[in-house]
Amino acid sequence: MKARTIALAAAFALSAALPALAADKVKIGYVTTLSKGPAAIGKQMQDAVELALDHLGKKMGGLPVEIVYADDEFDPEIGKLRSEELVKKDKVDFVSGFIWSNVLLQARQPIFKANTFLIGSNAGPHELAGKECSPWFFSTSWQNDQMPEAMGKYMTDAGIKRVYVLSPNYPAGRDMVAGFKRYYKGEIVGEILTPWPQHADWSAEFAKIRATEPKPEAVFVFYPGGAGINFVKQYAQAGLKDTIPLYNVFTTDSTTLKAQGDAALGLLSTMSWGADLQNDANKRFVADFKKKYGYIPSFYAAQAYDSIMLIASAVKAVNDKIEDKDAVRKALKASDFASVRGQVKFNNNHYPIENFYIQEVVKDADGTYDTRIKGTVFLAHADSYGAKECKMK
Amino acid sequence: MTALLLIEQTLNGLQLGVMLFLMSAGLTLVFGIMNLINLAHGSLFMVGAYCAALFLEWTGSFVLAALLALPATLLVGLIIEIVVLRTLYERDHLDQVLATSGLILFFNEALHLVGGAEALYLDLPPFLKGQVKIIPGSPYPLYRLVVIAVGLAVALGLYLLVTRTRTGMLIRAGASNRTMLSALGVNVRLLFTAVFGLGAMLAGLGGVMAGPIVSVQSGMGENVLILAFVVIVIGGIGSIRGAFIAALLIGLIDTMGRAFMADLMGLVMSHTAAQTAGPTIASMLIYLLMAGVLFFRPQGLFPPRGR
Amino acid sequence: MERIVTIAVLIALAAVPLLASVFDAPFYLDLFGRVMIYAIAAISLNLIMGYGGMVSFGHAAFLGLGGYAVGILAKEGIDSGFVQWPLAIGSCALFALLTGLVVLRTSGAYFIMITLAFAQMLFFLFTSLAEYGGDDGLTIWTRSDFAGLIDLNDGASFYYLIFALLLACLGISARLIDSRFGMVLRGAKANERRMQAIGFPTFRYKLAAYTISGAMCGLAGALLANQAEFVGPSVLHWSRSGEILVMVVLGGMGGVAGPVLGAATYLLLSYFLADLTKHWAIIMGPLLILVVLFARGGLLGLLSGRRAKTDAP
Amino acid sequence: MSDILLRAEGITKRYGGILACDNVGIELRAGETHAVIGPNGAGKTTLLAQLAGEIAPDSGRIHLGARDVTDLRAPERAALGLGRSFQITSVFREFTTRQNVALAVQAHDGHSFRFWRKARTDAALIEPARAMLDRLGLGDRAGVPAALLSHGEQRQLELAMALATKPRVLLLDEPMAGMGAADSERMTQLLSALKSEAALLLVEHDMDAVFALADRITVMTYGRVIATGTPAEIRANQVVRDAYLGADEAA
Repeated sequence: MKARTIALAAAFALSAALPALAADKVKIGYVTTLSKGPAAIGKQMQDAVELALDHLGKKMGGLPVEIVYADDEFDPEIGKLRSEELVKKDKVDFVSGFIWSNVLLQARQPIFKANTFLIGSNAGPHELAGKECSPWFFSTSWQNDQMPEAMGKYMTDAGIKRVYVLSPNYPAGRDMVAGFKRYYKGEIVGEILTPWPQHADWSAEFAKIRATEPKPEAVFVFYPGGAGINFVKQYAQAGLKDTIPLYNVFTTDSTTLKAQGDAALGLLSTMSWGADLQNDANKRFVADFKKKYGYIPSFYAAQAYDSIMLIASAVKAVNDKIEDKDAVRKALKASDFASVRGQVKFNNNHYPIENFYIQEVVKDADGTYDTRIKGTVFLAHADSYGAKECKMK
Repeated sequence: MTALLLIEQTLNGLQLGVMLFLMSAGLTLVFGIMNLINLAHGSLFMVGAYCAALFLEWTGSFVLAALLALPATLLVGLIIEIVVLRTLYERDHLDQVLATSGLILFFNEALHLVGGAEALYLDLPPFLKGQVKIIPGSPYPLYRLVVIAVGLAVALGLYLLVTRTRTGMLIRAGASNRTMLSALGVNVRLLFTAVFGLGAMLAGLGGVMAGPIVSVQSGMGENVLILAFVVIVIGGIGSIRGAFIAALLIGLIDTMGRAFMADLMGLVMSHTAAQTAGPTIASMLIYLLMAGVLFFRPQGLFPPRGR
Repeated sequence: MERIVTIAVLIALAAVPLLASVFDAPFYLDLFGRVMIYAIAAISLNLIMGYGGMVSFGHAAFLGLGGYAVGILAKEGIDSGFVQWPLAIGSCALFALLTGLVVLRTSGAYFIMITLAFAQMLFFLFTSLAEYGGDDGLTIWTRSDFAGLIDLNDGASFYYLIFALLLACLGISARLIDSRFGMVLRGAKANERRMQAIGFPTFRYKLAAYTISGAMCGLAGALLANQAEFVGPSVLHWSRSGEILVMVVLGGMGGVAGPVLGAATYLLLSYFLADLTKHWAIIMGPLLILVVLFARGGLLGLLSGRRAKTDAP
Repeated sequence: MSDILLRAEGITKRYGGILACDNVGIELRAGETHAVIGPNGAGKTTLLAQLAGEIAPDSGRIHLGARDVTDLRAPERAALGLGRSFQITSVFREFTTRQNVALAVQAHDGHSFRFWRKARTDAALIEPARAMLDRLGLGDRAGVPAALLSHGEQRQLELAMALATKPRVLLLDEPMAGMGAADSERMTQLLSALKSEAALLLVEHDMDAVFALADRITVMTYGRVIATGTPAEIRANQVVRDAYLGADEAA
């Protein structure tokens, strides 16, 4: 037994020590949710990745591209297992994707250990932005706090004096509230953290909001996915939408708008990207996306598209020598690609420094729901963790 | 002011309670009479909501969609009873758990395929959208009052069915002593199918009524299912009366916990600690209640006699 | 037949690291390691469920508690496995002992739900523990350290450790159920009233079994946390308890090897089906139903030819 | 007084509106076989369950020897030497005949927190079990799963298990239930051979067996004791004749 173990260990050591061969293609593992409840998001990301490949002619630099999709089944353990499979079995050069913070946090270790770059295209947990920042991680989305920070700034600028805050009682939810408070200068007249994820009925909370004196001028919420659908519908049904304006982050997006219907009309949220953002890359992305798939892309899709484009820029910059990890890192950090989010740089923790916009839910002429950018809240806004807690340069 | 808030929260609790009752009524009957643990009961809730959403897209009328969704759920219920569950009545509970969790997997994915990956749209017609000022100063959503009314009406109907009709007598007899049924010369198979169909339709009704409030998507039945099991266990398995009282109890306690727990705890600890601990305790509350009830009454509050 | 299959499965599991190194596929160490860890959890559940008639719908609580014991200690800077693992097992045993005093007062469906209740309370507790990651979970930066005795960072060593512990758990449960203690447990499952009439205070034996089962599942939790290098509330979500239960029933409760068979079948099947199509659940669901309809006593029953139809009493 | 092994006084048990036992008193003396008879629903089985400690009486006291056992549960009373058999056969069907008896032996061989040694090959359990089975004429069926025994054999096994606990007092709930004439005859002989070993409290419908075995008889109707006495006294008792025996003989 012992001897065999040693032999095995030797075999592993040997394979690890072999000189890296020049790559003949770029292999990217893409982890997202393709089955179970939130599969709608995963599908958008997958569609966007395919569109990016079309735009790249299925080539990065001089190398052909292969994408291996992995389904995390909305379960951190599966997400971790699949990531492990990507780096150990499929031996991918990059891993990208990840909708959920908890899946990303559980899945990152094997990816980093395998010295593989991880391009997060949605989840932006503060851990990876601060003390646990990693040279192997880059993000084409945002750090969680940035969005509520923008909303806090917007509402302060709009002269809103009293706000009631609602959020799920889990770390991302508390981060959102913390981020909001960082930039909101008015008075927070009430704050409720609701249980997560099983909470589905806000009637009790609405009654409390209504009973608050003096009356709040606005309500700020963070309810992603299905919870957002429930919340927005119930807020309108309770008659609150017309009396106390609702401001949100991550609660109204194109994956939820269809189910929210008129209840979401006119609601304001902040985002680092919008389908109507005016730059060439985005115009092409949105137009081709609509043409190919027949629906309007959401920010999930935009960020997924960007993640592929970022990798492509790096591969090109190192002249296909993707085995030179340091060079690749430098190239990624340069962020030298036409992002659909416009001008984007990386912070020292590899989270983006980008613009944040306020956007409104509107109904298009053909009856579909969509968001429109109303204005810019932040120009080149960096997250608050990088400078403070992350030791990377 | 606080009194008004209390009244409003009581209404909210009542509304959650009657929804839970619709789910639990069928579950407790099927469990009590057929001795079947049906984990797929939540799937029927989901089927009801999906049918309503799909029929709404098709007909454009919420009322019509709701009316069509009920027989559709009934039909689905009857099909799974005849194809799968019928052979499971005499089997071990664990076989039932395995088979019906297979049904959950199947239904979640099947509806995913039918309805698409995104959550479906199920909105109220204009005449149900308004608010009513039953409490001075705080308008209450009309639809929630309708939910309470429908729920109470169904409860009353079930009460009459169970206490005043021959079928009801058989149902009661079956819940307290199963072997007696066949001795009475009843067509047991038919009765079982009928009871299961009734339960399926009630779960479907729950789904239809929840549809406009929550998001209609694959997997929506599971959390409701767990709550429904909590209800029937607290109420005593097989007891409609127990399910009704336990459902209202859970609805009220859960709502009140969410509404007041953080503030209550704020009295004895710091504000921030209370804001974090409050919701945690609030979400544990119903499980604490269940553990407490079962500790003192291991058969629930109203165990049907003779078991 | 059962014996042959068990031995075959064990030999196959023992050969995985060899094959993985030959074919340079270290990923399979992770895949099958996870299978074995869940097999241990399933064995622990089978001990009380298959032999004691106690259907626990909250066994993931122990998986999570064991994992969190390792995770929390690691976060506090205590990496030694000699501290972490006994504490993981011990805290699970204690939790089982204390909750057992309450849950064992009930039986049947009430037992199922009250075990769920305690698991849910633990779930909400860990979800709200912001200090230890809350809902995001807790990363374990270094695997348990056994002072050079065994290196968990080496894939094969860790794999064989899991394998050895799996064998130990199989052996322990096989001895246990044939011992005097096991006879009491099985007797209480068959007819508790009779057992009391001939003089067995069954409660304390069931409590002991529940505690042993919890401790064993805690070991699985410590292993899982080490393998995942992570522990989060999703480990003790009720759906995870349901999965462990499904593994046991799927494998069959008539023998100690059933859970191993069940865990392997359930996890590998869902893994390979998911490779095939993202709609794997639509195949998996009916497969589970078919097993129930056509095999009495799960896969183990199927192997020993116990067909559902012919077994009518 | 000291020769009274089991004494119950003023036992009352109520289920909803029904009085299952109404102020029942009964005594069992050393070396005695005491039968309790009465029509269905008279409360005999409920009385037995209370004596065994499975059901707590609403009021009344129960003494085993000199000790008040009213607050003790079934296993504790069993440990003090109170054995019982059940009306509905309740042997462990999956276990072999020998394992069934061995389990009963085990119950009185110290605690069972023994996790390692195989019970199946434990001589301390197997030998007494074998002896008991031989004595009851089940020796050649020792290795057979109990589920495969005939009804009569299962009733014998039931008795063997009760005896294996070495009781001073044995409560027997209809040991002849469902038996044919030949089996009943065998069981009657078995029971009469037990007299020297334990005092028997017997609930039975088979009047031939009752009058053949019993030293004393207690008659119950509607939860109440209407008479206690020797077989001859009971036979002669007019109240009993009216209430019970008469109807039986007419039928």
